[in-house]
Amino acid sequence: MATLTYRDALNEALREEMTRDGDVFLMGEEVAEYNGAYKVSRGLLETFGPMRVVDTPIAELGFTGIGVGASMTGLRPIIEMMTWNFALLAIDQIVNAAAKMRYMSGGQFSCPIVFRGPGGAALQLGAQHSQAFESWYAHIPGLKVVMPATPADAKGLLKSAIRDDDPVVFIEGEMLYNLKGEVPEGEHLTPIGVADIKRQGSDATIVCHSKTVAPALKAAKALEEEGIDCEVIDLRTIRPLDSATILASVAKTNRLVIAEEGWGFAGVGAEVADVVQREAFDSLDAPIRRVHQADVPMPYNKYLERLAKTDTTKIAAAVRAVCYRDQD
Amino acid sequence: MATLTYRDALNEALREEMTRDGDVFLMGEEVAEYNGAYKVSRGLLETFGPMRVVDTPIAELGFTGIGVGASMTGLRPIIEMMTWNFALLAIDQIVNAAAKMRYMSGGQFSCPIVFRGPGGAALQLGAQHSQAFESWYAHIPGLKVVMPATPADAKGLLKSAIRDDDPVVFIEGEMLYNLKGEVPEGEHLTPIGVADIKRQGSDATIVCHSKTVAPALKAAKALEEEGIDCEVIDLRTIRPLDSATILASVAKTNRLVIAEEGWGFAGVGAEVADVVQREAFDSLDAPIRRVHQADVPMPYNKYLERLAKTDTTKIAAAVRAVCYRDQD
Amino acid sequence: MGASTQRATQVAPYQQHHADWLRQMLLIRRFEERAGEAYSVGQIGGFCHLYIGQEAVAVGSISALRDDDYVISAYREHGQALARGMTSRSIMAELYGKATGCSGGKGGSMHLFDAERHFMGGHGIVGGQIPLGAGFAFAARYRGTDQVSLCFFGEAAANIGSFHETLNIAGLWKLPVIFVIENNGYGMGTAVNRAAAITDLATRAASYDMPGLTVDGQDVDAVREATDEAVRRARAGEGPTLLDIMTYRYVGHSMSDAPHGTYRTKDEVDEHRHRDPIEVLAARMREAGMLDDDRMAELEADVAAEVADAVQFAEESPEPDPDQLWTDVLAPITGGGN
Amino acid sequence: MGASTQRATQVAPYQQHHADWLRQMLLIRRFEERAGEAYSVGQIGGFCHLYIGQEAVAVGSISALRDDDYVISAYREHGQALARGMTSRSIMAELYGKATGCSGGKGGSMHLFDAERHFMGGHGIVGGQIPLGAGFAFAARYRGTDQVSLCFFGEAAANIGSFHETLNIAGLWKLPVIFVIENNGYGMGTAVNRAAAITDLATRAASYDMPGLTVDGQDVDAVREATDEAVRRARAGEGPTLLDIMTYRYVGHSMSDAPHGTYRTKDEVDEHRHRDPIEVLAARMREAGMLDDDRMAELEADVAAEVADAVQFAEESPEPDPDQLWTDVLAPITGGGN
Ligand SMILES: Cc1ncc(C[n+]2csc(CCOP(=O)(O)OP(=O)(O)O)c2C)c(N)n1
Ligand SMILES: Cc1ncc(C[n+]2csc(CCOP(=O)(O)OP(=O)(O)O)c2C)c(N)n1
Ligand SMILES: [Mg+2]
Ligand SMILES: [Mg+2]
Repeated sequence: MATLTYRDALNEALREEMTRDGDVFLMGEEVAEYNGAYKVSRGLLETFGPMRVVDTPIAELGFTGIGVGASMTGLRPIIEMMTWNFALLAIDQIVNAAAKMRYMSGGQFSCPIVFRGPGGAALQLGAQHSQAFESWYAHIPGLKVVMPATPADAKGLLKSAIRDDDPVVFIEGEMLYNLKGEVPEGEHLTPIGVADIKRQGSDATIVCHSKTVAPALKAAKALEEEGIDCEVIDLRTIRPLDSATILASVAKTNRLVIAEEGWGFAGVGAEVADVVQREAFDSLDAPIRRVHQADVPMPYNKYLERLAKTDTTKIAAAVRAVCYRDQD
Repeated sequence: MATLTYRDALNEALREEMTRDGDVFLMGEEVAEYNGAYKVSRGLLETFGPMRVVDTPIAELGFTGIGVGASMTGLRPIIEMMTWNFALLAIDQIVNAAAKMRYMSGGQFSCPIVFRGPGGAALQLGAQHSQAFESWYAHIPGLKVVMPATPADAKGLLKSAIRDDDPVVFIEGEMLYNLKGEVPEGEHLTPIGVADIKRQGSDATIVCHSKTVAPALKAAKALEEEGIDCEVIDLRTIRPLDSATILASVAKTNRLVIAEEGWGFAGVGAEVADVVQREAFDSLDAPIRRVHQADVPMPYNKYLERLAKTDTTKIAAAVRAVCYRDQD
Repeated sequence: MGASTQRATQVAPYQQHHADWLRQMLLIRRFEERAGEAYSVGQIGGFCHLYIGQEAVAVGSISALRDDDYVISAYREHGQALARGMTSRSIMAELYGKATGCSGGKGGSMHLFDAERHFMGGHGIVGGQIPLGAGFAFAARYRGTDQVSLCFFGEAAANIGSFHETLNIAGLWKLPVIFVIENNGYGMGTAVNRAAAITDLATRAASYDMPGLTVDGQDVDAVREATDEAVRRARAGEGPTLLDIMTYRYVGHSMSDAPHGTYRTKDEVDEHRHRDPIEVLAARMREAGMLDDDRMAELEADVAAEVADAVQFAEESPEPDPDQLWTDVLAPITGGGN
Repeated sequence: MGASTQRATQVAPYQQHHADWLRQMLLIRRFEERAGEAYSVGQIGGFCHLYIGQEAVAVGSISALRDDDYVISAYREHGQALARGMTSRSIMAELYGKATGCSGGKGGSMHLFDAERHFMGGHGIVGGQIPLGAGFAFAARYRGTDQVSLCFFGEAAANIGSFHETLNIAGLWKLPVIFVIENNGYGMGTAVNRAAAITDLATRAASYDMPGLTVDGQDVDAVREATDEAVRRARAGEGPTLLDIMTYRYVGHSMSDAPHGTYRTKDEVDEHRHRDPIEVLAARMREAGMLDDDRMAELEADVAAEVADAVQFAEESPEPDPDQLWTDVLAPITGGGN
């Protein structure tokens, strides 16, 4: 196993899949000559040439639709969103075209396409550049929504997404690109729809995904010293949701905290909470708690931004609360 | 009190507010000479002229942004979305501009603008024309989301929305436009953020909004004969959510069913379920149940469409389930 | 008529197609009339946008294509589907929402699809099909074939963002796509001059480094001629073309819109009816001695029979099985992961 | 230099402004250089897009406006904010995220706002400000004033849908708006000819029934002259104008992008530096006897002092109160419902 950054793991997945299948191509702003705004596609132009690594004008709606059209003919486009904030301009093609093509056509057309790029906040990028939209895409039947938290999953899930016959919304994180970790070489496929238990525990379950996995594990470590043994579940796929893994864990711990980066109202955590209260009602010993972004647009000032974001302290506090330890 | 259709109640609200305040104008596709695709703006061009009732090209992103810009100068635009499905093309202006302007500018600019039009499904309009997006907009801080279910609320809430100093997403329903009901004449303002208890009951609470209010009331009536006394709460406003009214009801009934028109994953019902399990954990005698659209794009065939939609039977079944009456 | 007489001479090359085109146009006309009736009595639901008056656009342009080329359109696509060779049965059954419909009853009038014939739909969001159409052209280029993509949209769609973004990319990359503006003068109730800053939409091609032509859409030969050249350019790798094809819809925007009264007068509609695309072609064929009253009567009877058969087929076809609600959302599990 | 010497004679009308413009351009240059330094040492965060090399565009065009006109721009807007008369202090403090910043520290470099001066922001989504700018013009028309709206965006934004939708509507309704393409030749790392099917973007005006002009953006007099005419048209109700103002950014796209190496050569950058907008004006003033080395030195010292004061002010200003996280999301309750 090689140690790679999340960025290089994605690059390796792109490289391997483009080598394996000539129908796979990458299209987006600055993906080719500039090697990607965040350098995820570094070197691909050199290897695969301008027909398979395609720079586009700034026209999210146009090039996303071109990708969806190409996928209807059987090609496997990977459309890079420089960030998911800009995808709001292309969302009609993702939701009204890609997600519905198979159904509207009575099963005649599929859209084997991946929409990928960084989502959520980085550092001080302000209100328009710091948004997490996973709950929006997960609301839509016909889409799959995948969010790797580690380099290994970044590679394994991107390879699976590229091979998937349905449109996959693949959300990365600018703050994750430099994260290092062990990554299996070559054929490493992480299944879509399967959560990963990152830490076994018996007292409380923390469900998290993407950027909240690291703080959740930190919180678990801190709580260990307080005698609270947390199980940490990384969803990895938001839609379809791996309810079975979550429910099995709650059946054991009887306590649940859900941490996410985005806003709370009708967020991913709301869905998870609803599933668990319905399916595991009797095994819950305390109300489910959630940790999410402050319900405000992201401020630029760095201290205000820190206050707005989900972090280790907030997750630990929520766990103490579900364990009724917040008094002591 | 006059008996009006939901359509005419909206028309009356527009007429009264445009008469009261010269800064209020209506803009959208076919709103003027055609009197509105669904005739909500009938006669307004004649009364207020082409500068205040403005037909636009088919350019949702453009005319929505023009409205947001006009609102930054203090005007009070009402932007009609012919249907909310098409607003996906304008969503960048609603979410990245209108919702964030006040915050990004440190409170210097507000956007007193209303985005309104029919949402959700009508009859056999197919996958692209039958979508309910309220949970998306309710996810966004900086927006208010209002969905009247009756002619009286249609008038009272639209008048309040027009006078509100923040951007309001106002979602109507094609299937509601012909609904008749009593509507107070003249100055009738329904407060934003306040739910309405449509029926008092002691055994179970049904939370619903917009098109699901009628079937919820029908279900309540049917269940009465089975000895189940339902309380029916019409949210009226999705964001800000009137949690107090919901919690007070659940404290009384100890049982909750949430019905909505749209898809389930991270829907409005998920948020309500999360709030209630957290705030009323100990008063719940059964898991909260939800009724929502089948998790598929809307099919054209009328029988399949009926199967996909939220209806009285499904709501009644859910209530029986939370009352543990589904066995008998 | 004078105008078309002159055309007749120079378009002699297309004479061998005239009989076929006349039948296609007549079939579309009668099919649409019958669909309108079925809608009025509730056998067809939802939105239904008829093509009556615009027949020459679909027939003339699609006839210029090969079977392996791609066709995509908006929601007013019954005529294009028929011109592409989809059966009256499969289309009428779809309008009826039946399991035997081209989209299994799940799509409806606005979402006709036929993978085998490369008929890529039937799309309901104005402008949504424009980038998709360029995507097929991109795929042809990617695979190194000489397939072309024919992309239909209305003149009102030329004011929406996807038009601009797609035509710029297509012009920049010289994609083999033909953009056809079906200019029937109105977007719902809005006349072109109330929606577009300039009404000569062909001139917009200059912004995208592609030729733009204004074409007489009521003359099937003129439509074919213009499309032939656009297809030649596309196949030769010379890039896209914008065709602004002038036509007229005799009927309302959809079944819920009156043919005239609100935004146009009866006189205006009648005036356009006087230069009917079917009659223009029929007259040309009569002059060339290719058509007489008997032949025309036969044709009418033949077409009437096909439409009647389609209706009977649609009526007798089964509704989709209730399980169909849940299928076609995602690939069958076997299909997943390659 | 020859070119600008000739210009000098015919632009005598603007001579009385030259001293003021030279100071403004110099201030922008030094402010941006200082902001770049502050960013490098972490005193400024997030994205920071500098305006160095483009100074004449903001100064020349904004000088043509009245105080009650509107100005809106993208994220590369420090120069326009200064040209509009916002203080160096309020802008530098905003870059530092301080409570004294023009947006209270909540907006940052990309979101500078000043309601009093009708500086409408600072917007981060490419093309997002284009319809907003037309909206101000619509409001002026609605109120019957003769205010105009000046809307800046980059040449790469001319390929996005909002450009097309907005210019079509503005041309159709003859809105009093001036669309300024700040054509610095690149959108991030993409040269204009790799993003636009045609590189002469002024010709796109023809699609929208408005005049389109190509303007020398390194000559402040030329920029002012073109803007004066556009403003005159707008105030007179003659409608919008599209100005394609040719300029160049000496620095990288943002602080995280190298000035040269990946997508352009050092030679290319140096070549453009040889026709520096500040030097072009300075030379013209020297020729007219309005500027000498002493005066220039004074000016540099004066501007340096203002920038130093702005930095000190920003450094000494307080961070926003933590409660500020929760304010400005919605109107204060008192403000609601009128
Ligand atoms: C984005 C979007 N906005 C609005 C509509 C509603 N709508 C359906 S058809 C139509 C008019 C389109 O006119 P045109 O493009 O000229 O095509 P035609 O109907 O004349 O064939 C409108 C406004 C829509 N379907 N999609
Ligand atoms: C819709 C959207 N897509 C992509 C981006 C990322 N981005 C920020 S600036 C930029 C380049 C814009 O170039 P141009 O319009 O020429 O302005 P310039 O930066 O040269 O001033 C891009 C692609 C964005 N902010 N918004
Ligand atoms: Mg039309
Ligand atoms: Mg640029």
